[in-house]
Order: sequence, then structure tokens, then C-alpha cells
Amino acid sequence: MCINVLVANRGEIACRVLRACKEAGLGTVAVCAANDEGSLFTELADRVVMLQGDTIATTYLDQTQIIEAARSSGATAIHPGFGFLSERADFARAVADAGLIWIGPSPEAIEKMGDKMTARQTMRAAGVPVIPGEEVEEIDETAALEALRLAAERVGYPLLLKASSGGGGKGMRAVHDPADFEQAALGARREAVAAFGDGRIYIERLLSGSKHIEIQVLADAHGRTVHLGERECSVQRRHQKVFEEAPGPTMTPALREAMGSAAVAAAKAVNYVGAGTVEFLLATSGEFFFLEMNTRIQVEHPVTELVTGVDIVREQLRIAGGEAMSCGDLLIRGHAIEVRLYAEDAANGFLPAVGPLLVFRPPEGPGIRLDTGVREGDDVTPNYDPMLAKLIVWAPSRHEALQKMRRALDEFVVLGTTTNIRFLRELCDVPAVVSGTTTTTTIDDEWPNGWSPATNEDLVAASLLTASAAESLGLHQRTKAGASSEAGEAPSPFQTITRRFP
Amino acid sequence: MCINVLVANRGEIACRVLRACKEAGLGTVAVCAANDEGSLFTELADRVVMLQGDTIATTYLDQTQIIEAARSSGATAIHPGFGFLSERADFARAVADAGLIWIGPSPEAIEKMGDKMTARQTMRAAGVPVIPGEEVEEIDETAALEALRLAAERVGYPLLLKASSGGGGKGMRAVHDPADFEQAALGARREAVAAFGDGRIYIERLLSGSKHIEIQVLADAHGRTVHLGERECSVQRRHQKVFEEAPGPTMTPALREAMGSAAVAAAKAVNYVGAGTVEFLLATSGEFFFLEMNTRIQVEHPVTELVTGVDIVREQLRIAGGEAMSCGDLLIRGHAIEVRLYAEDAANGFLPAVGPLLVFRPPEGPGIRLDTGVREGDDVTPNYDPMLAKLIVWAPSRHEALQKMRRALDEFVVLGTTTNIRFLRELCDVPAVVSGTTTTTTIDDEWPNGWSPATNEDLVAASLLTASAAESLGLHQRTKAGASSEAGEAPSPFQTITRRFP
Amino acid sequence: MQHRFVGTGDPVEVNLVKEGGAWTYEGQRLEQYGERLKVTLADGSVHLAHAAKTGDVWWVHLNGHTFRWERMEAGASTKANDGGLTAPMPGKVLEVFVEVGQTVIAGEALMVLEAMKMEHRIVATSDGLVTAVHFKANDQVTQGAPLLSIEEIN
Amino acid sequence: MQHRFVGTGDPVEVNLVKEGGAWTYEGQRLEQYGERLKVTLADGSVHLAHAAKTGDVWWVHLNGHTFRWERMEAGASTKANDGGLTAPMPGKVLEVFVEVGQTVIAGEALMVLEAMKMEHRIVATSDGLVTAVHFKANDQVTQGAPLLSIEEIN
Repeated sequence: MCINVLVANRGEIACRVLRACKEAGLGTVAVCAANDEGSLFTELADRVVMLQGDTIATTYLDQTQIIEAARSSGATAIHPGFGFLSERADFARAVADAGLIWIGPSPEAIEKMGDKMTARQTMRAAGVPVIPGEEVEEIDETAALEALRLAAERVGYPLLLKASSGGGGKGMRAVHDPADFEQAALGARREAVAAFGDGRIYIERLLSGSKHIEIQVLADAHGRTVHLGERECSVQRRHQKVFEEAPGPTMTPALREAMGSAAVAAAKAVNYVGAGTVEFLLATSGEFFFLEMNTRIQVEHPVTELVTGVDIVREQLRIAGGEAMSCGDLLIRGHAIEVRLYAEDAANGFLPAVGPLLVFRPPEGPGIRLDTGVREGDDVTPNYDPMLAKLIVWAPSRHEALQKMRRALDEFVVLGTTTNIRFLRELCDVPAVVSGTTTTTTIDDEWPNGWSPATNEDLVAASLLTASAAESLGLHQRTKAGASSEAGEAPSPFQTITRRFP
Repeated sequence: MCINVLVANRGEIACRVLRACKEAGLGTVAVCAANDEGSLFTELADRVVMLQGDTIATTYLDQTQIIEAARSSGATAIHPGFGFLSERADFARAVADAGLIWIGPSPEAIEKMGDKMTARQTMRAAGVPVIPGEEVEEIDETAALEALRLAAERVGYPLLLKASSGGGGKGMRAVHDPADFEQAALGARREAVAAFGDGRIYIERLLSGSKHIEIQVLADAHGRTVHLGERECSVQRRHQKVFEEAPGPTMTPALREAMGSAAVAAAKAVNYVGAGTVEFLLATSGEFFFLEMNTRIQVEHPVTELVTGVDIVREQLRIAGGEAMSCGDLLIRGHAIEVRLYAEDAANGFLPAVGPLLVFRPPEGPGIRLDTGVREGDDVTPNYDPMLAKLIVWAPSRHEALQKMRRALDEFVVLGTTTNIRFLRELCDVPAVVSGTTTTTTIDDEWPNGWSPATNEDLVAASLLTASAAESLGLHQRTKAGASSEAGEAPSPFQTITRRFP
Repeated sequence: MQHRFVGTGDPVEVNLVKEGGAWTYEGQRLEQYGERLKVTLADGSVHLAHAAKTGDVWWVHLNGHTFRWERMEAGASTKANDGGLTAPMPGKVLEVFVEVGQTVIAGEALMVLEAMKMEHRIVATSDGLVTAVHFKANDQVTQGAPLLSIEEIN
Repeated sequence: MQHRFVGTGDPVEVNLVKEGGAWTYEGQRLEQYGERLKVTLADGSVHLAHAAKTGDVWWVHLNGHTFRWERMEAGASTKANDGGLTAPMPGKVLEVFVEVGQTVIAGEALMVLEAMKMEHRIVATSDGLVTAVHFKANDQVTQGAPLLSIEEIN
């Protein structure tokens, strides 16, 4: 295989893919919007093509421009990463039509799984259990609202509204009381239209107390489809995962086999080729239900890599090049945990934060992996997703992995921008996390009135002492050197004016 | 187990041990000579005790002062790391006599293995094969030289002279020609006296074309002794390892079993408890011979950790606390390679180098582990060993691990001090390294007249362009900020005057 | 030496005492060695502190906790935010639910902002009377911009 | 703009040409963006360069290679090392094997230094005549100190 890979993405996943390509001896091309110039990922590529445009729609979502970038730079394959165009069947088709290799599954597989309502129907047909609920295909807002309201009554409360084109918590609302239904449905539709240009919503029964368990699958073009075991990603805030682990702490070999087989059946039902993830809800009853399939590499793939020893991105490259995948029989060893570091104010409803990374010093030592697209001196802007880094640890046992994660989070120093590091650190001490009995409502259960950091007076006083002494000693001269020249300026809100966020 | 651990060491191994203790929930104490104040390892300990003294002998080798430091700081156990006091039986005994836990094997085991001549005799008795050769117990220089000369004739040339108290290449000389014998023997004795206070030398037949293979063993106080497979460390310069890997590229399961059993027998012969390494020479004939046993954690332990999934330092803590070791059956997965980054001039006979670490930017990404005791802004001084860091990679296959190592070394930026990074990078392309057929003379075979970097005119011109442009742009203002205030000054040679290096 | 800082609550006056090479404040102790700061807490534990300043704000990392202290020049107002609700992020106003003269109860949604791909609801922090609304739907807001004023009702 | 550097060989004159926002030299091209330096080699490949200066020395990292260039102020001597052997490290002289007037052959050991726990042999780089020996056993030497002078014999 001798291909040149254009990575149609940015940030940490672009870094991850570019490094994998470099290791595999493949040439690389990055594409880059003007406001990403000088980002870490652009430094890891052999070539960088600047994308013309002021919005995400006219840069990282501009299919024509990206395919033209591949053509002009001599790239012969496109890796979409996650987000952006990764689950756009029309793009996968356009890539193939342009004579390029698409590093992902077929457009047909993406379509069947990308529309969540179609996916539910496909899975029902393949004998994979889906969550009780109803799809509403109605487009017109008034008609859709009425149809949804009726469906909601049949499904019963509490329920979840989900955008058929959704993902990542966007266009999703939990509704516990029929009185809140209309406002929730309108909000979900509005967010879905804004994010995906598709306001169709479906309803699922809200199975509280459930675990979110997902199965990583790999399939090559030689007819082999395997699963790499599960990840548990129950711990979520705003319907976004923040704490993921493998293996699942309450998983049994029998259940893994059953869920793994269902995931492989799901992949085979759409003739899947490449890396993908089948997400399930594991109910308190012990039943599991298909949630959706992500037809791309996932944010939390590292935990699977660490416990199975499979380099999933490298396998993607192999599979796209027509080779057989190289991994052998499933062999799960030890325990891996990933936490997602966000620039956000966890004590204030997890609101995104911005600012300079005056100090960005990740923890070090054995068993720690950091996947990031930033480094000290960069600025966190409101232009893109506020995830700063994924901190992943591996240890021989879950107990030791948690210990290592605590140590790693304590050593992680980020100054200049509010992050959720302390929230993640306290999460490691939550009884449900310690015992592994986490569910999708663990965070809400633990902090029903929102999280705020536990601290003590001595530490607060010592931090004031430090700030005062640093001021008196004139230490800002020193630390400022690490920041970029824009440090300290608030980002202009006008940067966001013309953007629609995908 | 609830112990407070004093780490009687410095640099990267102190960092490694202190982090392991912190993860295990154990309190930590660092000891620190004046010229190490502010070093990374001191920041990882709960408490730091300053050692009074101007020389290594009066600081890190001062048994009384270190035991007093443990007592005054409330430490209940001492981890010696490697080097310094780690293989001093008298220290292990003094630690136990002071009522402290010694994190290592018994003084008796250290004694039997620490004196290389005694070790050879012990191994012969235990049925473990040793290299053909002779021990000379003579102390008096003239008598010893004569005895050695006679022994050399019996053993035959080429041969190796080794200090009975030696290690790490110190007090070692290869002699190919009888005419060089006397000068070599005098040099070896002198170095041995200086380093170990013991000039006794023994002779081994020099088995050229051999591989250096070592077996990691673990033994707990509950009677269980296991091996964790092999490391191959054939690639050496100045008799010091620079490139280590696991598993051995030419190892077979049968040979692993045979060598593993011999290593376990060696450990049992001295009632070994803790982590240790049995080093063997694997001759071209397929025979293997006992070289020595290192009764401590080894520099290259990470490659074994990465392929076996065992945290060796954590097991040391467990074993010292009287627990059973936690690791299960041996399970080797994938391939790990370690290279040792030295501040040295590989193009000039690997002479140690000093200077400021103006820029120290290690590579990032999955499968990369860095064990280091320094960070950007530190100074490399002539006070201690010039090893800056250990760069370790893991990948599913040896081929991929080499690819990852190449990428990692290409991305590793160290400015301000000469390092062997480029040498290590070229090493990854040496045919014997690529094929795994390395021997202890690989470096000499590849570069008989010494190594010098392969480069090309464009790159040299571009580097001049960069230096010129950086000068014209005044960029030294910026980069200087990363360096410590002493950056740019040559270290005073008088720092070394009163030191005897162990 | 005296400094005044404000975090999430009321401003704090810090009176630094210098004892030999160390600074102290309320039983805590700080020493500088090289370019680093070492803090000894009242419980005897020792920690490395990291500090960095941007604008008027000092960021401090200590023992796994991060603090944000805005330094107030002498003479600056010490009055806490009196009912004004400010934009937590730069973004766009999507919807405004209240108007001047309306009474609201704590927890009631007042406004929806869009920023960084998500909708954010601005919620009343106490019962009160809306005395000003500074933006309408589709307006752009800068971070910290006052959005509405609420007069507290007891 | 003109600069003069010396590495391991003879000094090099660099005549920088500025073209638009880029600098060029012998077909290589450098651009600054933000605080970073981007180098385009003659073969078209693009690399990020790292540069840092300490004293008069510029360190440059480019495509996995590290270079050390000492900048020479205009007027400094351009004469290469004429047979003088200098101490590669600060350390102590352990032994001196030669004396003034003695002829030596390339590769012959002249002196043994001890530094950083190891012995280092100073070896003649060419056949020649020893014209000066500046240290004796047990002397301390600083880095770069001339140890001996050898006059080359052809």
C-alpha cells in the first residue's frame, strides 16, 4: 500500500491520524482553516493546504474544496476523523467518484446507520434489539410536533427526543413531564436543524439506571468482521461522554460474547468495512438495546487500543489499502480509562470556556497516554469544540487504573483557561465510579444541584498567598513568555457571527 | 500495606518510583543533594530532605545520612532505584537494622550476586552455565597483574577484563592482542578502584557475535518466583546499552523457557525476593551463559512492562510490603523498544556533553512512553550520569515498533546540548537492527571508524538559513525565556574536583 | 505587602508577611527556589505551586486544585454583582423570554444564548423584578456583557 | 543580510535574501508564521524548524536533524583549528603519554582525561610532532582548553 492521506479534520484526531500515517510510511496532507494556522496538527503533515472560507461550512465542511485540496496536493486517500464530514455519505461518495480512497465504510453503510430512524429499522430487521420507541418522519414543524406528541403518549414518560441526524447530544432532550414536551421538542428540532439541516426527531423510552456500553468493530474487505470488546461510557454530562473505560467493570464474558455478536451482526447487516462502533444501552434488567452505530473512528477509541493491543487507526489504513486486518484473536488485558478534558466551567453548568493556555503541562509517567491537539501557548477560542485533550491511563487492574488517573489529574496543570480537570478528579472518587456501577445519570445523581469543587480553607488561603507572592515577586514576566502574543485578550465574538456549528 | 517510602536516588528512576508510590497511596520522601535542588524528582515527593555534602560519596552514597533522613521524615521503607546504593549489601543490612523496610532482595543475595566472581561460582554450583573464564582474587596490584596475565593465556584471546564489583561498563576492557593486555588491565583496575573501591578483576572469553539477553525475574516472600520473559540489549556502545527490546527478535518459545528456567534457578539459588534481572550471553552456537545478576530494578525495565502488562515497580512495593505479587501467567503481547537518550557527542566517540536544555520537546502520541528526570530549562551538568531520558515505544509488531521509534526520534527536539538522538535514529535503519540480528558488536561493525551523521547539503543549507533568519529576526529573545538563568554559561569544572564517581 | 483579589465570592484582602526567605498568610507558607514556588500548608504538607498571570487574573495550581484570582487595584469597587446577569460566553442571543417589569422566580429561564455549538439558558438566580433587558434575539453578545438586570424581591 | 557561522568545519558565509515574506538561501526557503519557522527545502518538502540560541551558538532542529552553528562576529578569525587538541569536557587529566619533541602517529593515545565517571582518551588525529603539552597528570581542565599542540607531518 502506498497512498498519500489527506486528513479532513483538525485538532487531536488529526494529530492522531497524521502520526499513524507517518509511522506507516504514508505521505500526509492536512487541510487548515485560517483560524487554525499554526495549530499542532498542521505541523505534523508533510503538506498543508489552506482552506478558503470564514465558516466551518465553507472550510472543514466544504466537500468540493477538500476534494480539490486532495487533487492539488497529490493525496490519494481521505481520512475524515470524527465529526465534520466523517458520517456524510454524500462526501464518501464524492471522494470515491473523484478516484480517491475513502478511509471509512461505504456510503450505503453510512446512510443506513447515519439516519438513526433508518438504522433502528435496519437493526430490527437484522434481529438486533432496539430501544422501545417510535420514529416520526414528518417534516413540517406543526405536523411533526403533533405526531411526536401522540407518539410520546404511546411510548410513555420519561422519554428521550433524539434527532434522526443527531449525535454528541445535539438535538437531544430528556422529557420527564408531558407539560415540558412541546418546549423540549421545539428546542431539539431547532438544534437539529441548525446542526444537521434535518429536524426529524424520534422518541425512545428513557431507560433510567442504564449503562452505555459500546462495542468496537473492525471489518476488512476480505470478509472478516471482528469485535474488539466493549467500552463503558455511561458517565455523561449534557449527553456527552466524559469518562470512558474498557473493559466494562460489570461485564461478564457471556454478555460480552452476546453483545459482541450483536455488534458484528449489525455491521454485517450493512456490509460494513472499516472501523465502527455499535452503541448499546444495557438496562438494569440485563437486556441490551441498539442505540446507534458510529460509522467512523470514535473519540474514546484509545481505551480499546490499550486493553486489546490493536492500533485501530493503523488498521483503518490497512483496511482502506485493501489489506487484511492484522489483529489476531481478541485478548483483553488490564484496564484503561479515558477522561475528556474540556475548556469548560464545570461549576457553572459545564459552560464552555475560552482563554490562553498560559501553562499546559500534562502529567507524565508510565501508563499515561495523552491525545491532544494543543500545546502551551495556544489559545482556546470559541470557534470549535472545547475539548482540549483526552487523558488515558492503563494499569493491570481497574483499581490501579483509577489510582493512576487520580495521580495524573492531580499533576495536570492548565492555567489561563477554566477546565474540568478538578471535576474529573472528583469524579474518580464518586462511589459509583469507584465500584464501577455507573449509569448514564451518575453525574446528575451525585451532584443534583450541579457540581462545585470541594476545597478547604487552607488551600484557598495558600492559593491567595501564591497569587500575592507571585504578584509581589513580579513572576508574571516569566510566565507570560509561554503564552502567545494574543494571550490576555478576550476573543472577538465576531469570529462566531457567520458560523453554523456542525 | 501502609508505608512511607524514601527514594534513595535521583533523576528519572526517582521520578518513576515516586510516581508509583503516589499511585499506590504511599507517602514519599526524596533525598536531594544541593546541586539537584529544584530537580523534577524533588517536586514529585511529599517531602524532600536535603543531603549535606559536596560529593556523591557524602550525599547519595552516604548511608548514615540517608537512614537518618528516613528516620527524621517518618519514612518506613527505602527504595534504592538503580546505581548508587542499590547493590550495596551493607546498606541493605543497615536499613533493616534501623527497623526500616528495604525494597530489594536480602543483603545475602546482593552479596552473592554483587561480587561477580562469587556470583559465577554460585551459578556454577546451581547448574547455571557461566562464560568460560577465570577469577583472580589477588589484591596486590603487581601480583594481580601477573595472575591475570597467566589466566589470560589460559582463557585465550580475545577476552574481556571485568571488575568483580563492576557494572555499566566501568572497569571493563576488551583485549584482542596480548600486547595490549597490561595497559588494559591497569586501566580496568584503576577505573574499578575509583568507582567501586575494589580493583579485583576477572577474565571472560570474549564470545564475539553474541547477543545480550536478560531475563526479568520477580519473587515474593510467599515462595513464588516467576520470570517475565527476556529483553534483548545487544546494541551497546562503550559496553553500555543504548537500544533494548522485548521480546527478543530471534527468541523461540523453547529458548525462552530454557533461559527463564535458568533465571528462576539463579534467583532461587540465592533465595531471591523482589525484582531482579539475570543477564545472559547468547552465543552464536545457541548456548547461553550467565553473565551476572542485577539485584535491583533495571534501566530497561519498561520494555518488559509494556509487553507483559506487569508494573514491575508496583510489584516491588507489593513484595516489600509482604504481599503476594499480583501478576498472573506470563503473557507477552506486541513489541517494545527502548532507546537511551544521552547528552553525548556520538560523532566524537560518544563523549559526554553538557549544556542547557533550551528546548526539550519529547514526541507525543499513542504507544510512546518517556521516562525522564529533566524538563525544558534544566541544565545538563557533569555531576551525574549524562542519560537524559528513556524513550520507549510499544506497537503490535516489531516492524511497527521500529516505525514508531523512527517517528518518535524524528519528532524529539532537544536544543542547547548535544545528544545522541540522531545516532539513535540512524541506528533504527541499520540492517542488523531492522532484521533483529543485532549482536554486542553491531555498533562497531556498522561504524568501525566511529559514527557521524548522514545528512545532505540542502538540509545543512536550510539549517544555516534558519540560524541566520532566527538571528536576523531576533528570535533568541523568545527562546531564551525557556532556559534557566544559568543557560549559556559553561559549567565550572571545579564542581567535579572533589567527586569520585560511583 | 497587601493585595486584594476577587474570585467567585466577595473580594479578599491578603496581607503578606515576609519571614526570612518565606512569605506567610494565615498559617500557609511560601518559598521561592530558583524559578519555582514551594508552598507549605498549615498541615505541614509541601506542594509545588504553579502561577501564571493574564490580564489582571492570576491562575494558581496547587495540589491538584486550580484557582483563578482577579487582582483588584486599590480603590476599585468591592461591590459584588448586584443582580446583573452577564453573558458567560461570547455568542448570539437566540430567544428572550422576559420583558421589563415582569416578575420572575429563581430558576426561571430568561434568555437562550448560542455559543460553541450549544444552547445555553440564562436563568434567574433569585426571585425578582426585571428592570432592564439589554439584548434581543439575534443580537451578538461579548463575554461579560450585562444581559438583564433583576431587582431582588425578598 | 549576511551572517557568518562555524560548525565542525570551515566557517560559512550566509547571504540571506528576502523575497516577499520569505527568506531564501541556496534554494532553501524559510517563512515565519506566528512564532514558528517553516522551511521549504529545495525538494519541495516542508518542515517545521526549531531554533534556540545560547551564548553565540544557534541550535537548529530540522526534519529530525539537529545542527549547532556558532555565530562569528564580523572580523573574527576564520582560521580552523591548526592541530591544537582541546578538552572536549571539563575534567581531570589522569595521564599524559607524550612529551614535547616526540613524534606521534594518527590514532595514538596522547592523554587520558576523567570526566563524568568515565575515562576519555585524547588521540592524535594525524601523524605529527608534539610541539606543546599544556597539562600534567591531576591537572583540572576546562572545556575547550588546549591540551597539546601537534605539528602535522606530511
